Amino acid sequence: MNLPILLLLLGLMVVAAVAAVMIRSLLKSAIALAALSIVLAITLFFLGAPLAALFELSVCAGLITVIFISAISLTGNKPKEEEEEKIRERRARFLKLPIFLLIIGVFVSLAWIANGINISGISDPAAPTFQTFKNLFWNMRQVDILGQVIVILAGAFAVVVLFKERDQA
Amino acid sequence: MSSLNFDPLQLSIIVSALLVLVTGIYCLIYSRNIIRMIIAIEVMMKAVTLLLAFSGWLMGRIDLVQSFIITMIVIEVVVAVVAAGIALSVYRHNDTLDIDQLDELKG
Amino acid sequence: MDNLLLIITGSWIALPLLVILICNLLDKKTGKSWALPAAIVVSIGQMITTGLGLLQLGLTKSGFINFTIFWNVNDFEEIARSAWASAFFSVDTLSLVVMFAIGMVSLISVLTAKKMNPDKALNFTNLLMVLIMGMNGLAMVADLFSLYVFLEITGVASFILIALYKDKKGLEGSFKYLIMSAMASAMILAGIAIMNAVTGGVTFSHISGLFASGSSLHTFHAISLVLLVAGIAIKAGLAPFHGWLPDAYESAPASVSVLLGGIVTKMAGVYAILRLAQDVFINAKGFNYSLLLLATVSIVYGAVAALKQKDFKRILAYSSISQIGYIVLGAVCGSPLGFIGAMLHFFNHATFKSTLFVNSAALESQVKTRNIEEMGGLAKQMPLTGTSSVLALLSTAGIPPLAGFWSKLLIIIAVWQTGHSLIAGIAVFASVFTLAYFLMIQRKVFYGPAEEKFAGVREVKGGLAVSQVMLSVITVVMGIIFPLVLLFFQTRGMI
Amino acid sequence: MNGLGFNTFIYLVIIPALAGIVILFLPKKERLIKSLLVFAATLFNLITAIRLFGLEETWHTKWGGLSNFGIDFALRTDRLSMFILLAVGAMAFLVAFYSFAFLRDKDYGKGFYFYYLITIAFVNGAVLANNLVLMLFFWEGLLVTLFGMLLLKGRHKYPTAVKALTLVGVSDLALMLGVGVTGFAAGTLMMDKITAIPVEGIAVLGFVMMMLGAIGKAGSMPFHSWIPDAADDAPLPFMAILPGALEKLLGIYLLVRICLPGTGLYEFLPHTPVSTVVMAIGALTIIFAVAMALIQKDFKRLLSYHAISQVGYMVLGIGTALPIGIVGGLFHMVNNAIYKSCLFLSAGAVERQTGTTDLKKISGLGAFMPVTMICFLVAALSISGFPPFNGFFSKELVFDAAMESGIIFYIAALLGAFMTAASFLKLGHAAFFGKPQLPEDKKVKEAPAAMLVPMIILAAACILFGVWNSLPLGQLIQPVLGDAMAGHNYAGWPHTPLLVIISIIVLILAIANHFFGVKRTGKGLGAVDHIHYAPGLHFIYNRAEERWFDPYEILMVISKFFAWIAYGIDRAIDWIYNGFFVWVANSVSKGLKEFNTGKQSQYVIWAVSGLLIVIFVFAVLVK
Repeated sequence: MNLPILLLLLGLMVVAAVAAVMIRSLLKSAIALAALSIVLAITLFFLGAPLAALFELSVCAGLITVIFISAISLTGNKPKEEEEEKIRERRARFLKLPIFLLIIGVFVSLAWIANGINISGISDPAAPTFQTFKNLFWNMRQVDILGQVIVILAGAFAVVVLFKERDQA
Repeated sequence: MSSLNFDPLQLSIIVSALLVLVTGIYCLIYSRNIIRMIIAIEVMMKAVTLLLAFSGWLMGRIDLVQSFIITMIVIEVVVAVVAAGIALSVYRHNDTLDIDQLDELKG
Repeated sequence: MDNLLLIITGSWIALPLLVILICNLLDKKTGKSWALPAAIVVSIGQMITTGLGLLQLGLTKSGFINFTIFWNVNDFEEIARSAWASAFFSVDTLSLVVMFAIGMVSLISVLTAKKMNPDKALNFTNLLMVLIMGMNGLAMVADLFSLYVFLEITGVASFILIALYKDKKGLEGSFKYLIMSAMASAMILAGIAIMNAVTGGVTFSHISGLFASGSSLHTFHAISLVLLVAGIAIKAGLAPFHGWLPDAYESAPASVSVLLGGIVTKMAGVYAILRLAQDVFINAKGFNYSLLLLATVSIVYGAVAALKQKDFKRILAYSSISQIGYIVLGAVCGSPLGFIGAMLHFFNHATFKSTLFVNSAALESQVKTRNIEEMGGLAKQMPLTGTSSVLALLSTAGIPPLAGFWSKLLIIIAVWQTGHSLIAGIAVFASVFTLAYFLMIQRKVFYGPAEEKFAGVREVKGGLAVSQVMLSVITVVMGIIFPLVLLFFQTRGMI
Repeated sequence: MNGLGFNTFIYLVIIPALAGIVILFLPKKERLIKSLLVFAATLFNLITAIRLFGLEETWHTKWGGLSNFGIDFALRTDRLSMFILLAVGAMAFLVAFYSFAFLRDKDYGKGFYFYYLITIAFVNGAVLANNLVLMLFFWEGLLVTLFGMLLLKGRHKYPTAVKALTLVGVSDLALMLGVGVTGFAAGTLMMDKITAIPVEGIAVLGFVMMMLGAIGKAGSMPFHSWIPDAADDAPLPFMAILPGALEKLLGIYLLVRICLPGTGLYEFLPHTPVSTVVMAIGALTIIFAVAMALIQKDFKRLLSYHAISQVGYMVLGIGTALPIGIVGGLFHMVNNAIYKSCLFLSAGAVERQTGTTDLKKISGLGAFMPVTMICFLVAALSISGFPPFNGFFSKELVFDAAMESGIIFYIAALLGAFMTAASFLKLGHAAFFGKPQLPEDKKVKEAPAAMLVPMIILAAACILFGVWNSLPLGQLIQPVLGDAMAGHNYAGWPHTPLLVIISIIVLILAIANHFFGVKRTGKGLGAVDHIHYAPGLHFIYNRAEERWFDPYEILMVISKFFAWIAYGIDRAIDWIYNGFFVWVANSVSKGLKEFNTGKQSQYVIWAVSGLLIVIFVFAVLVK
């Protein structure tokens, strides 16, 4: 894998994440989040996980963004009404973030290099190579599939319970 | 040169995942908007996705990790839906998304 | 026998699923009226099937049963070769005991929910079924990633349940729980990812093989463990990760707080710790020591913080934090005795904490308040509630011969034996505080000077009364037959 | 096997206890059912004891398979315990029979029967127990029933009950310590595994403590002083059964168990310091108690002092460590149980018929209650040691042993015999002979048959055991010693004519003294006034009556002083616990409550700090 491309992608990811957190407008935040998802999807693709990348792209970049945008529009984004003072105060709170991240990034990298840490990975002699995704997903991980079914059921009930307009019991 | 005894690729991926994770937690602490907190959670999940993919890639077991990521994304969506639903209901009650309004329960 | 086993194991997932299907696919009116009875059937069914399962384990002395859920993977060689990847369900004594507790608390919760309006009742039942499936799955999983999946299911179902009435407090508690839980999920998942990176697999057997071999730990093993410990500690509500717990307990509807306090948060956090400490991170010093520290802090913090609370449920919530500390203490002290104590304290905690939450529901329904300062002398009007709460609190504080005494005793002995005598001392000392705040409740609520405005208060009837009686009987009977239960488990090689 | 399963003897504990518990749940009115139940239970007890006789077995169970720290539920019978069980069974049956009549119009009947049966169960258990800790359990259980029985007459009997509890409790505490030391010294708690621990080093403490426990239960000095008070305050059947019989049986049982040559727990040899100490306690008990008995003016109180003094003979006899002394002590124990119960029962009959036991108010009862009088006379002659009643023979054996161990003990015993005879002459004369003084005495009738029958049986036993003393000695007592008897047989007429002659001279002196005293004061009650008011003795008697010599009172004075000091310390500690700790806990709790603002960000910060703590723990461990 090409290191410069990866570095570029990772850099973009961090920037997108910081943007999603820092941008004042919620709508733009959601879009930054979608961008983060897209960059992540590309990274996944490069790492050799095309199916996961596809899922990330369609569900996270697509569906979740839609959810956010509809939630934002339903709650009414009122940045204009924010007072000048509040905006400044908010900026002060979040401006520390990039500096903070920079310090952490540099510190951890230095510590890593200084200690020569390496995840060697365990070379499992019995590591089977014949495992296909299909076999793994449908046979080996069927418990997870059951989990997905249940969690989707839960999501459906969440929509029934939480999104109903009239209910102030 | 006795090649660097660290892998820059490992380093860069882990550090960037860490940074994204920290960004999310930072936002959870400092944000006052409910929806932005949900966005922060999503941001954290992205970091975790990256870590998962990386772990599979490192061990040469990307197929296993693909199935993990798919399951994870499904769960992520459901959590996002629930969170958005709660945010909406809160908004209907309080007419604001300010998290500081949510401090009735304390002590 | 095999067929019976298949039915039993299958029923733990299939039965709730069936109820969801029936109640939602039928026409609305029938579905709504059938919802709660169906939930009762499921809970009782779960208690029966887990009982049968325990008998089966005891008879065959096999220790555990492995099974898959949709289709059988008959190629066991393949499973053996891919031990790092294959997910299947596995039940042993611990799973069955906690699943019995799940059935029991669900039953109590449904009985408490009897008065719900039918509209809510359907939603409640649906979500309860999801919750039961999630918790059953949690009890049966055999790999880290599936553990995460079922943790999330349990979490999602409980967020929605807390916000079921969409009142202001419920939403607030639910949201706080959601945020903290999502943070925990991120940590746990990051921990799993790193664990996967350094060990090359996520199944319990794969990882425990590496830990049991005693090879020196990689830095990333430690990082992974840190993240897992922190994440699970949030889910369990160990201090100082506990912030959400009192809020969620306080704000949940009565029947939901029975569930939450009785079983859900214990399943999500404490069961995971029990399972990981017992089967996965064997002899992982950092894991054990950090959790020992957190558990000790929780015991003291929960007991002290409960002293000055006014809200009945909030006191119970802080007491939960304290009791969770005891269970975790037993789980991670590193001796089999402690593990047994933790398992049985888990069950006992489910019993007595449910009792107390039912008491709280009874008080709320009859007196219309949960503020203990406003109550007084209610034992005369509500003898059943008063008596059952006394029994439950004595069990919580560990007074012989009630059930809580034995399990707490086992835990403290185990902690003492493993050389943590200071922690054991603190644990005993904190019991005194437990007694103190519960005595305070009793004085203020049930036995203090009677308030005139409560002269017309009547004892609860129906579901609440039944569940109080049932739980009190279990507490007392468990206390009396405890040595026998222990003996049975021991002689049958189940623990 | 007598056709019984060998673990049958567990029923000796279970059946009376169960019957007692059933009685507790019966309504108060069902007198007949309760009486029948008590009758059946005690009869069963007696029959089982008889059938068990001659059966030497050990029965042993582990506690449910869990680890048990060597405290097994182990029971056994041997020659000693089967003999004691038989005596217990017989006495319990007779007194139960008697109490049906005595308690008919008393409102504490139910409580009495309950405690009575539980007491029997515990006594049986203590005698059967093969494990020292198990024995201790039953032994301490008796303390509870004792306390309960003393409170039967109402709350105002509290001081006496507390006094008994304290004194017996102290001796039980000593026993507990002794059991611990014995177990430590022997390396096991099973009594059949412990034989003849040499009394040296730490074992001295074990011996002394166990011995104190044993004689404390028997009511010897210095644990005696609750018995006279109990005589005033407790129901009479209680006096007859507990201080009169069962406690003596049990206490002496343990003493013999400790001291038995060859098979006892400790190696106890004649002419050793420990032997001398035990004998001295015995001798002191005789002299002191009998001297106090001499001057009593109350039927029950007088008897209660004799209940103490007779223990002295047993302790003295056993303390000699000679076979003849031990045989004498055991024989005296049986005899004492018989005639002392008989005496107490006759006191009960007098109390029931006249309403009082004050000797100043009753006199000349013999004319109205002839049967009672005859039974009393037989028992009184027996206790005074007139031949051919049983007391004579056992006392002669003790005299013989005391003579061999030291003339001083013999003289003490002889002095005791003199005063015993004198006091009973006085008692009999005052109560049953002479002219009826008070008009209401003329209306007195004979006691009911249910009360008379046990008395007659006991009186008959006094004669039987005297005339045919080879029955108890040959069948019951001498087998206990087994090989230690070395071929001797003490049955029949006493073997030392000189001692018999001296004893008879002493008895004649006592009679002479009596007539001297009666002549001097003109009434039976004043027969010993010349001793009571003798110069010097008078002063001591007065002090004794004021309880100057009561160890309990001395203990109370000392403890009051300590209590005064401890009170100050206690207040300070109490303040620390009740004031300071509560204040700290409350303020910390309040602080925590205010600290929790309910803000989400705060919770996240806590969690992050928790994460840092976990990281810190790991970092420390990695280092």
